Amino acid sequence: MTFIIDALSWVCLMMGCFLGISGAVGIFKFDEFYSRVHAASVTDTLCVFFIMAGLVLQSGFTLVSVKLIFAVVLLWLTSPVASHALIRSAYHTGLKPKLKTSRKESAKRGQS
Amino acid sequence: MSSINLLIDIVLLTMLVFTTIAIVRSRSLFAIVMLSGIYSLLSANIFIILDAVDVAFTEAAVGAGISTVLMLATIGITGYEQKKRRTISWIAPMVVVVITGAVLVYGTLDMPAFTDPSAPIHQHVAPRYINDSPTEVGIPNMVTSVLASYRGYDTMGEVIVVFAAMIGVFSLIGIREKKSEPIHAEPPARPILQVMAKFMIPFIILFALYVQFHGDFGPGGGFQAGVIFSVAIILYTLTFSQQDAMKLVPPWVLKRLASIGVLIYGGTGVVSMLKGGNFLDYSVLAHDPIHGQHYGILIIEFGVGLTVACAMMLIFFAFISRGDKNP
Amino acid sequence: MFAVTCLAILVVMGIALARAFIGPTVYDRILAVNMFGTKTVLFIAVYGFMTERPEFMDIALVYALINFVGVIAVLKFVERFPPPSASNDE
Amino acid sequence: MISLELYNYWVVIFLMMAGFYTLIVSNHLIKKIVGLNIFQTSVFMLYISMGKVAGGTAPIAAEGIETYSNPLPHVLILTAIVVGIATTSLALALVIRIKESYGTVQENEILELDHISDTGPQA
Repeated sequence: MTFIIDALSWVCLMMGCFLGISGAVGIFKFDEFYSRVHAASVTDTLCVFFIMAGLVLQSGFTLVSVKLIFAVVLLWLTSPVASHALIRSAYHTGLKPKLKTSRKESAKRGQS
Repeated sequence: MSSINLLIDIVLLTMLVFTTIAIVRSRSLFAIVMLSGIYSLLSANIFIILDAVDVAFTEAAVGAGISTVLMLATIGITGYEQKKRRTISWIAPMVVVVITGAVLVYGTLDMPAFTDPSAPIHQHVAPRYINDSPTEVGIPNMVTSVLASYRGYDTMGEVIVVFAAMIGVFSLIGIREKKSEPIHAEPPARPILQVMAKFMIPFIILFALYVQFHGDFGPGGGFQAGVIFSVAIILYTLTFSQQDAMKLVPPWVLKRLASIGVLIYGGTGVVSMLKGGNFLDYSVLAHDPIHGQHYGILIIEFGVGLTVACAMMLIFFAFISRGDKNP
Repeated sequence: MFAVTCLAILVVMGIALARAFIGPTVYDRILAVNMFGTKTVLFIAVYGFMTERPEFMDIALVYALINFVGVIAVLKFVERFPPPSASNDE
Repeated sequence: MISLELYNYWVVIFLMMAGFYTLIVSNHLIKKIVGLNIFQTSVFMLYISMGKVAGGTAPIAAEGIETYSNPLPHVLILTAIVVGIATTSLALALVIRIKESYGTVQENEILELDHISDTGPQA
């Protein structure tokens, strides 16, 4: 039984790590602000869920689990709202998304 | 400290060094404030690794919340960019700094190794606190018992410093009542944020109360709770408006409550003197010394929380009312 | 197991830190700080389990609450006083 | 690991000197305050590093734990952080007043204005 729980929480933690790192790679590699926000905010919630789920499996039915679940709920509420507010104020202050890169521009960028 | 902890410690400290270099080199004040936020998060992580959970708690509430807000309010008034022109050459200060640093590094070579349990700092009063405080004061959190009981006089001084800083801020920049509408257009209403803030504020206040009264058993106490409580009001001010917030918690009430907090602290000391003990000796407050200690700590932590919360809110109001006046 | 997770979170923190250094717009920096805050919550939680004293989750909760307020405050000020480098820096 | 046993202290010294350098070199008053804050945090880090004990854990008594880290530095630094933010806010309030009466927060411009007012207004 403990072996199954350990294996499950191991899987959860690794999934969380994978999502976290892919989000980080996203905000580092993408060359435009809105795609970076996309990478960060999409992976963030699930990463939090998986890591906290892995920890809850380890701690069992205790006060610590309740606090962990609280933290997940809070992060699930606040993180998307923060991303929303971030994009909204970026858009309102005049940072326009690059909707399409024409071939000429991408060629130019490739050269520079 | 096992090697994995040491590795994490070293990685975090190295990140801190890079952040500091970025702060020193950056010209944009906004970038500096953002990097200071990261700096504070990093240092809180390091505090946790070095077992200082209470300190990390305080740094969490202060560094990420209040400090960023106050810095931004000031930058909004003074302008974002530094001017390019350097007036002082960087060479002479660099030489001074490098020499001072080299002397200090030479000084560290004689220091006891990091985490050495036989270092002098661990020999003098710490064993008394660690071994006897759970029985003498009767609460598990040694930091709280040292803060509120053994070194209660010291902490009272700190609370008075916070109070005095608040008075100083008020004598420099008072809260300005708004007479005319601000020149710039209000940003568009944002229903998502407002709904979210309405949902979050009760949670934050509840959490502040939990931190206030759970400080005996876990990390927390009056200082942290006060800061967290004021952050709730700051969130309210930011998502609604300053007028709404000042209707909710009028500054004249806050001023009185801040003074009452200090009075509660000092008054506890006076009561313990009247009951025949020393100043801030809580053992005489009840028949049983342990109960007395418990009551005393609860009361003075409440005073600390009250003063810190009110002082932080008032300082925030003072800053933000200036910011509206000078866009 | 927890040690591996801790190190992975540290890697994520490092990359977010790099984004905060590079910028280029203020919003990128805010994004990096927000991500850093979320990862700090996770780090504190995982580290508590790693050292077998997980009862200090309160600190992670504070971060979950305060980080949100910090980001909202920053955005509010950026909207009020648009920095000159907000749009033309990219 | 022998070479790294003083790493914490060296980082503390680096931070301290970085804050010191910012304080001397920068011309902008807010950046000076940031430098002062870095200096302050380095002191916090020094105290907390000294309080750590090998194999110790956070100083909150629990069953089955023998070694605790030193609680005294934690107490000192906990209050120092809150006092630090209070004094920082006082400094920032001073900066706001300076901006309002001088119209600038650049140190050299403030000194120039002071010089003009000392020597009397010159056309």
